[in-house]
Amino acid sequence: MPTVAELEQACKPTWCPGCGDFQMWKALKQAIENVGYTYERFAVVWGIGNAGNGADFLRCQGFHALHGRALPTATGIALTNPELKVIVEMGDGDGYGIGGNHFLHSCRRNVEMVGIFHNNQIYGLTTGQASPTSDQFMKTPSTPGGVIEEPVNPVGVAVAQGATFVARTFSGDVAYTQSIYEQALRHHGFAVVDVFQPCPTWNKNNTFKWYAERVYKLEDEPGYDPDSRVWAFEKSLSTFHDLTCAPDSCRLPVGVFYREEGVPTYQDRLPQLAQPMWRQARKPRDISRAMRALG
Amino acid sequence: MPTVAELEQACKPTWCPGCGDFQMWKALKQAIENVGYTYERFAVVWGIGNAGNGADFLRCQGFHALHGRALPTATGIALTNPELKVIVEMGDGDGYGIGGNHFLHSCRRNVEMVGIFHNNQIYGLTTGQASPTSDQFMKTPSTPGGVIEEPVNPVGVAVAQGATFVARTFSGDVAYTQSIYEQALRHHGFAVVDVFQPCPTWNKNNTFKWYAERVYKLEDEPGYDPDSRVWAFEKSLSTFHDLTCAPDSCRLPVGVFYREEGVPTYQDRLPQLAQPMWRQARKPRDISRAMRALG
Amino acid sequence: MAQLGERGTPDISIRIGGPAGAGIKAAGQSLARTFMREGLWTMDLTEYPSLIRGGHNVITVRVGPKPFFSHAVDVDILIALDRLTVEKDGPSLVEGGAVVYDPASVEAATLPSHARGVPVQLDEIAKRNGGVIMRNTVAMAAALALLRFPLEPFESALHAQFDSKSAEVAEGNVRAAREGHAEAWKHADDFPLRLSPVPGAPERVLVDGNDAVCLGALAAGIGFYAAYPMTPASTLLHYMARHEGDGVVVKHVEDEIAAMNMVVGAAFTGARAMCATSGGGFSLMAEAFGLAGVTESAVVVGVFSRPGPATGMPTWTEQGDLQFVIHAAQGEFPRVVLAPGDRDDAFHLTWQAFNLADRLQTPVVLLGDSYLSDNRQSVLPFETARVTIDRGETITEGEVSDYLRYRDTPDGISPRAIPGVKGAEQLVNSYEHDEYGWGQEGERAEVRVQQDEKRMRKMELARTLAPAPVAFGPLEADVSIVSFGSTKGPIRDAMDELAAEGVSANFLQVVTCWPFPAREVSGFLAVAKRSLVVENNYTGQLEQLIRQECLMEPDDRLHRYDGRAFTYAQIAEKAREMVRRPARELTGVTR
Amino acid sequence: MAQLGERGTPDISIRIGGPAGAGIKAAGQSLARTFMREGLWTMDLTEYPSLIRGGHNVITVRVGPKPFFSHAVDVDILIALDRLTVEKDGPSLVEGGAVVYDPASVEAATLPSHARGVPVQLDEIAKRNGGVIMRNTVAMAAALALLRFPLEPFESALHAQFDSKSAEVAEGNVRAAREGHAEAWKHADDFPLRLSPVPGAPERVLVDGNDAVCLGALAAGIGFYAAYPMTPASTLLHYMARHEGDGVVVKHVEDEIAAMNMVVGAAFTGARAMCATSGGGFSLMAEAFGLAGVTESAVVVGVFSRPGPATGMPTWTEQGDLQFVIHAAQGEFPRVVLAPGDRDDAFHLTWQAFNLADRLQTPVVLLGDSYLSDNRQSVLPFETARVTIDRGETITEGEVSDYLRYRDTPDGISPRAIPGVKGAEQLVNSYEHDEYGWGQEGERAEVRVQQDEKRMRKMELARTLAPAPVAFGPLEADVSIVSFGSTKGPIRDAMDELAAEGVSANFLQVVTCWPFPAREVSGFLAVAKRSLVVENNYTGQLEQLIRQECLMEPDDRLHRYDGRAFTYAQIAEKAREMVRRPARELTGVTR
Ligand SMILES: Cc1ncc(C[n+]2csc(CCOP(=O)(O)OP(=O)(O)O)c2C)c(N)n1
Ligand SMILES: Cc1ncc(C[n+]2csc(CCOP(=O)(O)OP(=O)(O)O)c2C)c(N)n1
Ligand code: SF4
Ligand code: SF4
Ligand SMILES: [Mg+2]
Ligand SMILES: [Mg+2]
Repeated sequence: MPTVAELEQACKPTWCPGCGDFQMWKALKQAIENVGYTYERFAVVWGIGNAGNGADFLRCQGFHALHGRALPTATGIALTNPELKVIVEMGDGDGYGIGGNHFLHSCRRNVEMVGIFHNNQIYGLTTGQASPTSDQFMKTPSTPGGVIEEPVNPVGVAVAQGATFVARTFSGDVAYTQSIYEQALRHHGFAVVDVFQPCPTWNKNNTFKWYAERVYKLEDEPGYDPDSRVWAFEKSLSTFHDLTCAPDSCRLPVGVFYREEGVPTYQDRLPQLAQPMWRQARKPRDISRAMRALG
Repeated sequence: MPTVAELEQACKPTWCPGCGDFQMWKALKQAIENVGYTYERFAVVWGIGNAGNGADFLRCQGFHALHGRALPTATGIALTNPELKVIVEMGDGDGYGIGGNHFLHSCRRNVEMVGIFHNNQIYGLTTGQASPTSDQFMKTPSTPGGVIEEPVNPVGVAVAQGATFVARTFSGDVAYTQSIYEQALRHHGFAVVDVFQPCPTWNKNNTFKWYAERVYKLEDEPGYDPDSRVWAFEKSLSTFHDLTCAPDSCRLPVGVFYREEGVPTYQDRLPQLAQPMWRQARKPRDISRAMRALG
Repeated sequence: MAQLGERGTPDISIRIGGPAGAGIKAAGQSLARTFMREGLWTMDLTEYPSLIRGGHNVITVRVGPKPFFSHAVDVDILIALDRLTVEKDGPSLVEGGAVVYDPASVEAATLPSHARGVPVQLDEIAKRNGGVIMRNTVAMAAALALLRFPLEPFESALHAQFDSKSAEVAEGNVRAAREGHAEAWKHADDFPLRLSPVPGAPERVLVDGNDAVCLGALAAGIGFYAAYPMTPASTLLHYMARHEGDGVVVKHVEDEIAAMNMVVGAAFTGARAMCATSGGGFSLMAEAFGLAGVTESAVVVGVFSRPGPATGMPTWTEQGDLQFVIHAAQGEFPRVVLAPGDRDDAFHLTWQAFNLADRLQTPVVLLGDSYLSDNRQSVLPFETARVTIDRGETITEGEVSDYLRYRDTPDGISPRAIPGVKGAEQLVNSYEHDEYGWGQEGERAEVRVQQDEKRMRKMELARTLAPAPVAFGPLEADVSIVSFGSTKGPIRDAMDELAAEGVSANFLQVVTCWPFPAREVSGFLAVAKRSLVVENNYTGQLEQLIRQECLMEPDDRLHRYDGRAFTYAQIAEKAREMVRRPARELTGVTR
Repeated sequence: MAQLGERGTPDISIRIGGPAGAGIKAAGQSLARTFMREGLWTMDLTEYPSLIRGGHNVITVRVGPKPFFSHAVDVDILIALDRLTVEKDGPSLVEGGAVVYDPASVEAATLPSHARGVPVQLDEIAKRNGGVIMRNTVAMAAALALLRFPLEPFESALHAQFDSKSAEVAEGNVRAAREGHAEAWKHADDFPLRLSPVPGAPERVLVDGNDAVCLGALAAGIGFYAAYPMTPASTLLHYMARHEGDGVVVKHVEDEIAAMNMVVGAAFTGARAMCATSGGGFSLMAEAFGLAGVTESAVVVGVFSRPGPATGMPTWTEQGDLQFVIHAAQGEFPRVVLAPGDRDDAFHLTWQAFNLADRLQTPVVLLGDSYLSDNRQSVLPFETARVTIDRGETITEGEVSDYLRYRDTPDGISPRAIPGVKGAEQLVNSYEHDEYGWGQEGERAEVRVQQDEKRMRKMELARTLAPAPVAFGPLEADVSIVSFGSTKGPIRDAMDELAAEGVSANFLQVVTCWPFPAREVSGFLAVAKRSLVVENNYTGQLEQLIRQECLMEPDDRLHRYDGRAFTYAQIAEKAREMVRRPARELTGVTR
């Protein structure tokens, strides 16, 4: 069971100094150590972006997939080897922009895996264009006049679409992020973890300070009710704000919004998935019955 | 301003006898006549499916687009000619399955256009496979063991994602459907209309009778509150049921779930879209200033 | 116009036509199955528009005591369930052919003048025995009567089909069949064609191309199949889904993009994984197809073409995607494209595709089309004894050390250790990468060159492993045909027809379209008296490849692009025409 | 190793290297702009990995009094902002070249032995005048001093850049520049190269390929641009978005699929519409690209390649997508592929692409690559007077009657009435369709043939309208080069270098890659003494097309596929080598 140190690669992170990705990397390594997988028992899939660049830095059975397509690649892994816990690392452009359809359908599919979304509200790797979660009116190279769409509400969509574990955290709080990761890793079903991840290089709006002043933990407030989809949905709406909102008029909840245990996962419903599917291909399958049926 | 009769083509509908698409066709023609567009002032875009096959039957400025891609095609139309009202006709596979990402992003974009989803909870044209809205456990040729995903919740997703008009109706009630269409056509922003549309050929579960026994009008119940996203979301959840539920334990709300007027549309925020964009291409544009900027 | 019984071949063709939703296809297929079980050979051709109801649907069953390779050219017996069928299909009837029709809905005066009318009260007989739905039963029994074919086999087929549902329905059908048979029998004396069971014939199965592909995939040990429905590939999904119990995870996913990416993910775990679609879905798969190329994933992708572009003609056939599948996706990477020509090819090339994918660790395309996918033929059961499993250098169990997923090797193959193997930490990467898999290193010029050359080197191995072209007919011939895919059947029938007339033809079937078998094709063309390339498309894509790879041009070419498959008659006619022309008029420039 | 000042060309090259995020690219570009404004010609080459920080970024500015066509081969002055630069770029320095370095971070002993060290306190000077960020200013001024180039132009450039932000920052930069200049001046005597302003030179602009494309699109009256960012096409989106005010709707959309489908929708309303991406995004666009084909939509699609497959090497260059763009999407339809070779081509082919799209009512691809997209060159302002608008048979106003969107016509062009025109009820259809647009009718064989032939007939018109290949150099030459796209610059420089040595070379630039100009290429190859195809890819895609379309094979070929562009030196060396070889060793088979 690899330790944090053993999870590191010779290839060292190239993220910008102060990038929230460092914190998420730290939290993930610690969470994996704590949950205690052996190298053989988990696999990590990355999308493309600065978030995805993490692929070079984590020692594991890894797959650096296409931009926007980490979830289906991960699903293919999860549905052919029940012995693997699959972790999926995506950016916000990656996961909610180009990958939005897979996000939607993964939520309703409840394949057991963990989706971690590096939500820096910007396209980092391609030099700072607006992302689907960029705040309205934010000016970027692709929206010099300001973003005019409403941002994606990942928590709301996940809850609407049947995800069984929906959480959000802020990378600046590494210990909290790690604890959310651990809960997600232990969840039996599809776990969505959206992480506010400051991008000091391109996103001069949603900075560490900006988040730190605004986030609060859901479980610290009265009425905490992660069993209720409606409550979770209502809380998800409070993320909407404008660029200039004051910290106290714009509080951003983090924590577990919704959790439903005991729902059978997709894998649970596939009796043929009792073992890794490569075992089916050790000798020719007997098709005589199938052929006779066509006689 | 074409009448219902003038909106018909020489090419007559080929839907199966008793298909809900006939009723939707009827409701749409009447709504267009009532709202009173001239032929030049509206365009209709269809996706691919039995819903899409309606393209042959409506006289108009029409575009039969790709499977799943009617919304972006329509967006391209709406964003280059502000003089056109654009109506988009999609199936449930079309709009929520393969087209799910465009659905998500169209909701947050609030381009003024009307999206009508023929929700027969089945893939009609490709002979009866499960659709993303098929009820759980439904057996179809692509899911002989029964659907194991949770169905797409289009109303919930639309509300989560910022659509400014979200309604649902049942094709069996043509007058009601027509009135919802008229409201959608008059809405200033993106209007989502999900229509329960029985497919007597392939969907033996959600039949006319089945729907008729279960639907009720939202506005007829106490507490009707289409100004509230949370209320709308809560109501959207009541669509979830299982295959065998009794009519009274499984009531399906129809009507306007959510409506927000006064939000600027995407078009409103594009000052350069004062006129159809083809006018930009009548003579070469003067680029001397742009060129000088590179000197 | 052909005369009844005048065709060179000793077979008979029966067409059933009517509106969509009337159960035409099922009727034709049960007729075919009845014949097959009685020792005859059959081939269907289904033609229908992209509609659920209405329109004009047709199935034509070709049946005879000797095997043949393609569908019927014209019609001996036409079962017209409606007036439209008489109008549309009347012209296909041979001189003296019979039209079985219901005088209640079709007027005798509307029948073509060269037809023999066989009025049968289809509706009435059906209704009095259980319902209009039985019309097909009545009509088929009538056709059997015309041929003086015994009714018993058909009766047992009806029992087999309906007994489990309801004895009453079964009985009703049998009664209806008897009445139809009796009514048509009155006309059988006037009708010269005869068909009899062939006792002791070997066991056969009735399969379309998609069935054959699925059987091949099952035999190969497929563990994961993902798809989004698309005609003509949808029935693969249905078939595979029905066989989940055999140990396959089958997913109907949100779109083709997901299907292809899932399959690549599944290959990562060592599962044998496949997806299939038509050209439109493959367009969406292109990026992830390239992902399979750069990640060196062993995947099989079925592309079953219909006429394009875009939505095109969903229910019709074309060979318009050959160049597309050879060039799909950005960048350059090794791939293999196999084109089955018939159902036997479809079975054997499918399991071979899995072996090739594993040996080469690269995507393998099975390229077919609606003509092959949709139409059933009676064939001898596939030789499952030939099936082998070769997983190449895939390590599924145990332990590895100093593992480098993309190790540079002489043949370009890097041993693949799948997750779960101890020591298999690795990075499978969509970026260019070094031997370990690191993307950062992949930016270095020398690393790029190493990995690009390593991958492309696999094409050399592919040349030695992929099936060679298959030659049919005499070594020397009047006309030499080159083609690929489903034109094989019509070409082989045309060769037989030509041979009967004293015209000799031979045929080189390009089985592996990529890497292109330039040596074999060049050799074949070099000695050809008159060479002809036959393709079911407009632009001549196979010919383009021949020009590119062989620097040769055939003498002539035959294209069809109306959405229909070639008939053997059309190909034979082209060959005859070439033979009639003096050789100097042929356009070939290279020899 | 080259000697300082020994190159045939009278130009100088200056390289700045350091980690990502140090502002290297901006520094190099402002140096280039300073030179350009003083009447010199410049060309940049930017090289960087796909990282935001760290890694090794480099910009090389080639500058001289006479125009040239490609980037520098080696380095005369290296500005090393870190040790890594000395290590990585030292070997590129010519014998006697200078390394400007900061002795505080780089030890003199680590400099290459053939280099002249020019220690400048980059950090300290920068810090005392305002901050480390000014290091680049100090270093550039130092480079100018070595060349005895006056400092004033650079000072005004700094004022121009910073005055609007803060007078203090501007002053700080100027002071830092002066100090750096003074420090390096001490070493200028030892350094023989000199560079002087050229007074009275014509006005120029500094543009990269993407700027040129955007200017061409703006000039053409573009009304809609949709894109999803992808290197190297992202800056097109940025540029277009900045010009929304000129009357363009610019949308950064959810994915490339949406971009392409939106553009087709925009074309429906008669807007001039374009999208652009790299190969990966184009994979996702393929289906809707075919939609443009079957719906006969006038759209322009930019494909700016980087090395694939899949994510590949995002910031590097390759010409690996030529065959892909020619064959992308299921089915067969007419398309035009234009490959600009330089910035002037990029401007003029872009507006021509819009005219071609409108004339032909079919998609037109602009095929470029990172080398052209990313790198700036000083060029004469584009001749906007040449720009014309030809909307073909597009009816934007007024009224039509008996309108048939897909009317069958002799040249295949059906007059296009856009929505808003009275009587323009129509059905633009992704299905095969009849003249009105009805999909149901499109299933009929004769309708399909009519429409397919109508569409494909437009290729004939395309042949007459699309730009012909362009020939450079003498009619007869020792070496004849055929190539396409961005290799043009290095090839032209190589020709000049060869000419100076007495080796004559000529060059046929294939501008329209599809429809392929077979006649012109065949003619060029037929008279070539030694023919060479130059391509920035592995498999030789242009050569494949030549073989396919001309049935000819060149004598030799030069490929590069390490993600880097050809240098002119490399091409010249290949030509020399060919000339040295006796002609019989050349491999060509056709002549
Ligand atoms: C199909 C495709 N389109 C576009 C790109 C270019 N691309 C790479 S990363 C990226 C977005 C990065 O933003 P995000 O996903 O938010 O990740 P971040 O860098 O912010 O972590 C884009 C557009 C690509 N690789 N593939
Ligand atoms: C890219 C692509 N994939 C698949 C198809 C095949 N296809 C056509 S319609 C359809 C689904 C039809 O279902 P739905 O959208 O619900 O419409 P309905 O027929 O039920 O009205 C599919 C999968 C296609 N045309 N294009
Ligand atoms: S650009 Fe932003 S997200 Fe990317 S590494 Fe730098 S700080 Fe992090
Ligand atoms: S298959 Fe279903 S949805 Fe399609 S036309 Fe028939 S009844 Fe309507
Ligand atoms: Mg991001
Ligand atoms: Mg449907």
